[in-house]
Amino acid sequence: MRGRAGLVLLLLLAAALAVFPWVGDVIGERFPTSYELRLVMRAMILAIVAIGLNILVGYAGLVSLGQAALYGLGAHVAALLALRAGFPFMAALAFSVLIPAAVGAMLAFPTVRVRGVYLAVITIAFGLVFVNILREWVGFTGGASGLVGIPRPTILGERLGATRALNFNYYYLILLFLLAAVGVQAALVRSRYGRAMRAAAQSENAARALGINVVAIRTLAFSISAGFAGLGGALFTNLALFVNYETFTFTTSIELLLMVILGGSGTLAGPVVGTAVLFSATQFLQGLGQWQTFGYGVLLALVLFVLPRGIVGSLQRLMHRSVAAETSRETGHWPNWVEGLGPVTARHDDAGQSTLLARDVTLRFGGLTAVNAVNMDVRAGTVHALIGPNGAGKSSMLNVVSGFYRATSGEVSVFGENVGGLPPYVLARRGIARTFQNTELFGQMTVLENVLVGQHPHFRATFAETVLRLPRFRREERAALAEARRLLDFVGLSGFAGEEARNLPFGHQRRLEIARALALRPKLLLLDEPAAGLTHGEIEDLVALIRGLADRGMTVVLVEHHVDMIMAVSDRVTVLDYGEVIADGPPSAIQSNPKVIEAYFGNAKLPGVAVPA
Amino acid sequence: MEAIVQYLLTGLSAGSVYGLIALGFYVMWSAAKAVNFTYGDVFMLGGVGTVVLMELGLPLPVAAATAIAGAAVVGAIVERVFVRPFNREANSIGWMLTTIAVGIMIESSTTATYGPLGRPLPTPLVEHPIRIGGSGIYPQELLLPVAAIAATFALEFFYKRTVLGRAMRAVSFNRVAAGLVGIDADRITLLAFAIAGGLGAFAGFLVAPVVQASASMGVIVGLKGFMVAIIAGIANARGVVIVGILYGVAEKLIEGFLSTAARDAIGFTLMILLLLLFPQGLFGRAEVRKV
Amino acid sequence: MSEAILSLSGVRVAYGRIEAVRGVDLTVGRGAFVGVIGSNGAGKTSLMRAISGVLRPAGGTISFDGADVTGQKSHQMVARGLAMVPEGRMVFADQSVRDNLVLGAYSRIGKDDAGIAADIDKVLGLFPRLSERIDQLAGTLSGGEQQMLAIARGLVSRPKLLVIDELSLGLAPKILDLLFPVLTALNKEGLSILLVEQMASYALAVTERTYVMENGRVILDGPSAQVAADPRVLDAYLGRRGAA
Amino acid sequence: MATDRFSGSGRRLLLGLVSAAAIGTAALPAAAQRAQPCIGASWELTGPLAHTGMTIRIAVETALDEINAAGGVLGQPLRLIAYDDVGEPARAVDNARRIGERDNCIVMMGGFRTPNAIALRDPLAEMELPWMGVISAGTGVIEHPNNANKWMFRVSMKDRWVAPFLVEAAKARSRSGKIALVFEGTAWGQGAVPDVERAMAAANTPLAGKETFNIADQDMSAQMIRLRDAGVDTIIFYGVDREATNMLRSMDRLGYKPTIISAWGIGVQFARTAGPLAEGVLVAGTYTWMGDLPPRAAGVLQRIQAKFPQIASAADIPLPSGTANAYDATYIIAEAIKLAGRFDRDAFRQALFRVNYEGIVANYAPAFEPRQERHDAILPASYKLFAFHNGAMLPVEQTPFRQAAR
Repeated sequence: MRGRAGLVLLLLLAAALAVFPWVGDVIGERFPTSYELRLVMRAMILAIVAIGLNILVGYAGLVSLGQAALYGLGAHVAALLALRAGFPFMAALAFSVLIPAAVGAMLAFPTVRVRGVYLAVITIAFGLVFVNILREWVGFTGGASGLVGIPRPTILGERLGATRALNFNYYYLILLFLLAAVGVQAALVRSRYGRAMRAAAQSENAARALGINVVAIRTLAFSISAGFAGLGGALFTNLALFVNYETFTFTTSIELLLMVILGGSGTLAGPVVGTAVLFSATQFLQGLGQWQTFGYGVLLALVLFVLPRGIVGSLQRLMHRSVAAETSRETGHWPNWVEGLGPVTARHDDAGQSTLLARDVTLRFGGLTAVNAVNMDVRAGTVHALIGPNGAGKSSMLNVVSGFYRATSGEVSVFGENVGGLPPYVLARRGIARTFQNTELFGQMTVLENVLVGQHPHFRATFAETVLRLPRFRREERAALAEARRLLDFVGLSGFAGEEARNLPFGHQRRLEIARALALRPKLLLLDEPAAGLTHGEIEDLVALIRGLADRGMTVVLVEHHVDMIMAVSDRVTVLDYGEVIADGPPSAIQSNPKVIEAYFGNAKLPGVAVPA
Repeated sequence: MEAIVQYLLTGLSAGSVYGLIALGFYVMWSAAKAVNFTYGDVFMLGGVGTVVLMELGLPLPVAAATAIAGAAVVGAIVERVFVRPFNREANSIGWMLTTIAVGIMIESSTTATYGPLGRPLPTPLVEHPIRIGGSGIYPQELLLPVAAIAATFALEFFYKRTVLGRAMRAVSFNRVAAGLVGIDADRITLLAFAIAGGLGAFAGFLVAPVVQASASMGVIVGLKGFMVAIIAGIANARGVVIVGILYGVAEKLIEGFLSTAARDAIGFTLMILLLLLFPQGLFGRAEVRKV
Repeated sequence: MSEAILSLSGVRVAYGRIEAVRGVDLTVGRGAFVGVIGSNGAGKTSLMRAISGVLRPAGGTISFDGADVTGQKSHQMVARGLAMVPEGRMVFADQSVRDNLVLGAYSRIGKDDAGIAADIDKVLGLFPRLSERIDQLAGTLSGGEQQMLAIARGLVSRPKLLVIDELSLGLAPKILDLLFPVLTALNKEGLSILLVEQMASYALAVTERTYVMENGRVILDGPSAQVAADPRVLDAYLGRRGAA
Repeated sequence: MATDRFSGSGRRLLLGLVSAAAIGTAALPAAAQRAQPCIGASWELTGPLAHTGMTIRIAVETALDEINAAGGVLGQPLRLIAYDDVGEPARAVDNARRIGERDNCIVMMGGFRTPNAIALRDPLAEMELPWMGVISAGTGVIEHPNNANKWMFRVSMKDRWVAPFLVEAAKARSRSGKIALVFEGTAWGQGAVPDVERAMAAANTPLAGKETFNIADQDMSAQMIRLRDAGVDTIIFYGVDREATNMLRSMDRLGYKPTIISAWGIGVQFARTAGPLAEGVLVAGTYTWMGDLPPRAAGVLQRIQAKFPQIASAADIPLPSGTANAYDATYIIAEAIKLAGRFDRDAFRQALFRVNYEGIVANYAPAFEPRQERHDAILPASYKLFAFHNGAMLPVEQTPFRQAAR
């Protein structure tokens, strides 16, 4: 599946890099000289930085145009610690990873509020501020002349360098770090963290509804990418033994971004391939003399036109196409109460008590009142329908309960606790799951991954355990995978596990969204028009599914248009019109309520109109 | 006291340049929700173009007009070739990078042909400064605020009173609806970028006599203009120009009373803070998050 | 030329690989008043967007006023005489009611200002509420008034066919009772109308012919009276099981 | 020339990367004791400093033509291999490694920027590659910490020596005795500060003001107001044409007219950009190609013009001193090779201390001495003061600004 195309390229590259210093012995000439060696080392260092940026841009979907500053920060931390404090190489290295990581976390803070170009501007500004400080704080950073005479790095007294005499040990150290970086990236992406990052990028709302603390996950992405940048910086410092601000300007930020895009952002091998290609390309470009910069611009444009997904990205697409072609897709029947669904439905509230209690809930947007003094009492283990015509305030009510909107007045309590003002992800972790009116799937993630995201809150493995893929992580991942597959069986989508969610037919998307919500092992399930766009058959099955869940003790709140589906499935019905409750009671009573019929069909008092009832 | 007057004067002229550029960004943004990220290079074309054409023997007004027209065409080309195809998907990284690519091409080709050094653009308005006590300003520089304010009102008139202007507002408000009343949204967007191109070149032409016309004259100003526009919220013409002028003055006061060396560090930090306080920009209105 | 103002054959609309409309045939005769009903998510709006040129259909052909217009852009369709009142009205909230109306006649501005003025007076005659608010910003209008403005804006373009998507969306019944007669009157004057409506009763009441959509397909069509009588309507519309 | 070599090596790099079995072209013996008869160079050939690379190139190529026409060195023609560093230190280091390792030239020539030269210290020492600077005047380029400099030489000015020269000129012209320093925020500008401060202390007059500015700054009112209010009447300036022009404009706005004595960042272009404001600005330097030239220099200028059409007159040589230095440096290199008698870097280095040569800037006798302070060939005695007058940059003696009082 994903990443294979890159993996092949990656292994090739790694092998080539490993033998590169010794090519001379093979072809019996003076090659590579320290000139070529250093170019390759610089490329490897940039690749490390690019990998970090890829985690940020490609997976977390946050564009940074100030990455060079974090790269430079690492470089200067390493230089200053070695020069001014006499830190040994490794210690300095550690700090030049940690300090940028901390700064990166701070940089993430704006994402709480701003996104897109606004975030871009902040990162640009940060980069410019950084360079300005480097240049002007002469006493500390050496100003424009930078820091010179940085001592040669050593590990345990062993001199590091890229000369034959030292067996190119520094070269191999950098290569080692590069491979480590690739490994960490892979481990991260194939874990709940990576999934959460992509989820937050593809549908922030859905992510929040699945118990993901979007701010925290973005902060994580930022500091990881900053850490990588810092590492690259430190390695650069100990290679060049000279640093000044000019290496870390806005232009470098652009170049780094280009490396990611060129290789294929959001792919594992992308940044490495991108760096290799771009770096060699710029070497060729110098042949254009005074037109080299122009050539660079042309190259940049060409890449974006020809390979909008980047080299690896485009390759993967091709392969995926061919693969997708042959796989067969059986749509299973649903609900399919397979073995081992116990944990999913087990977490129910004790029957009889009020799972959800709404008291005079009112919601206003500026002038208009979407929800007006609504009272609701949803009993544990029941299916409670919330119906009403378009714009009656049903979804608004749902958004209040799930924490997306904060009620202007009134009180909402769930599982016996007042939850007014709690953010969605906290409520999700307490056991409230929801679906969205116009399905909010993670379009570019596979069907299986979508469900796995739903299990985010269940993981206990720490970040370190995850990155190092220690036993606990592997156990949990295996369990999660098993449960996810069970849930796909449950909704009959096993055949589509590897398919990108956005390619599913509409009805299947609804199924997937339900499976994903169930992955949260909710006590209270909020369904927002789950039947919209489903066929008769599918609606039948949906009814069975909802009933089944309720019978197993789950509480379900159902927002629907389809009156009679509601009659079929719900224990109690609350009818909203213009944000107010116009009826509340058992389905039978609702069905015959004239106010309800009018709200639905209108009372066309036009000539020759028979109101169906 | 004298000093403050000087800071206000030079700040006013410098700020007006930011304002004019921010105005261009605003025009592009409102039509396309995307911009030419390296708009500063179009600005540069105004100054450099005029100088080159004058060296070819054209009189100043003709040279300037031709340069501005040329820049307008460049603006349109950038939109059609480099922005439109990349403005489909939500994330802005596409058009940001493509327009950066164009910027690199424009600037480097100018450096290669026109040369790296600045050249004077002689106008009678930079020969003798107007003195106010111990401070002074060139008449040419006073043109800048005048131009900025004039451009703002002209633009507001255009948006409110003219058909094209209203069509442009319709497009920026809702492309689909605009199409449904028979407006060719793509055409309008193209036009917007052309107008912005002309506007930028106009600013470049006006400021060149004071700062010399060089291939790199637009880089920093362009970036600052963009930031100013964002800080203002790219919401309305007045807003961006006001913020532009204010930022210009602020810079001078920073230089005067804090530090000349750390001017940008302080200025940009200020911008970051402002963006954190007003995520939608000073004049931008927050939209309700739809769930 | 054909007596049908609009005819669709096998029209498909897809978002990515998802098909929202799966091969729809539909005809609107000149001067006819045709309705399309169905539950939400049935593909009605996608179909309208294809007809009005907002979306490019993934397949099938659309011919309007005797010409094949498949894949034409919306502004071109307006020029050909198709006016669409989109779902959610989409009035230009930041411009005055009058400016909205003038923009409705965009292609004629500057060429036929007198004509435009006349047309505006005419539509204001239809919706007196608007003339009271003529200089207000459209954004300050109530939902019903905005719907009126949207229709009026469409009419100013002198359409041969008026397409209305979800007239009733979020509107109080009394407003609807106000709007529908106007449509009937316009139709009587010879304007062809294609009405997409969720409130089945209204659509069925005012239209001559009705198409019932479900899951991107037309599952039933015919004279509205017949359709209204057909049990399958409520089934499809309410998702009730087909009574066999 | 640079072109094919670049792509050539670029290809090798790729081959090496991808297949790790590159078929080498132009191979070199594993241990190259003997160097090639080439002068490698890393200059600013493109980007905002392209004019500085041109300044040097025209002189070196002209000189090489003369030398090779006269039979070259040790019977071989001396080649020039010039690479572009766009003014970036990192690229300069790359180029140095190519020159030292791949091209294996006997000597490398440096470009305009001091930071590039500073960045080269260690790599050059590591490769034992002699380096000859012709502009970058930073003191640290030649005077390394703990006298470590073995391989870097310079035929140019040295800030530590320039500073007293400027201070002396400033004192001679300042009435109030209030002298200020204005410098650009670059390695060169910032590096000059301690030198100037020391020189001022030596002349026991404290600096009356110290102001800096950023590259591309368009207005310096703030700085000028502070200096004016401090009563400064003479300014020592470290910067280049564009910023100098902007500074003069800021002064003009304020109606503030101090004497300006500039280090040699200001070139002839300044006369054009600053227009009448340039009148009377003094610049230190080693040479100007304007005014009355001695016959030999006139001949060189003619040959330069003949070889490079873009040089229509002396006014088109952006940094006249740089061109002159580069011309002399090329000859000194050639002489040293001859004295060394073989293409060996260390022998060449030793020979540099024995070169006696009469150049157009100075009479080098000898060109260099072993102590690192004297790795600078041009002594303060040969520093000159030029003044802008009627749009030309002339020896101050040929202008009305010969002595104080402007």
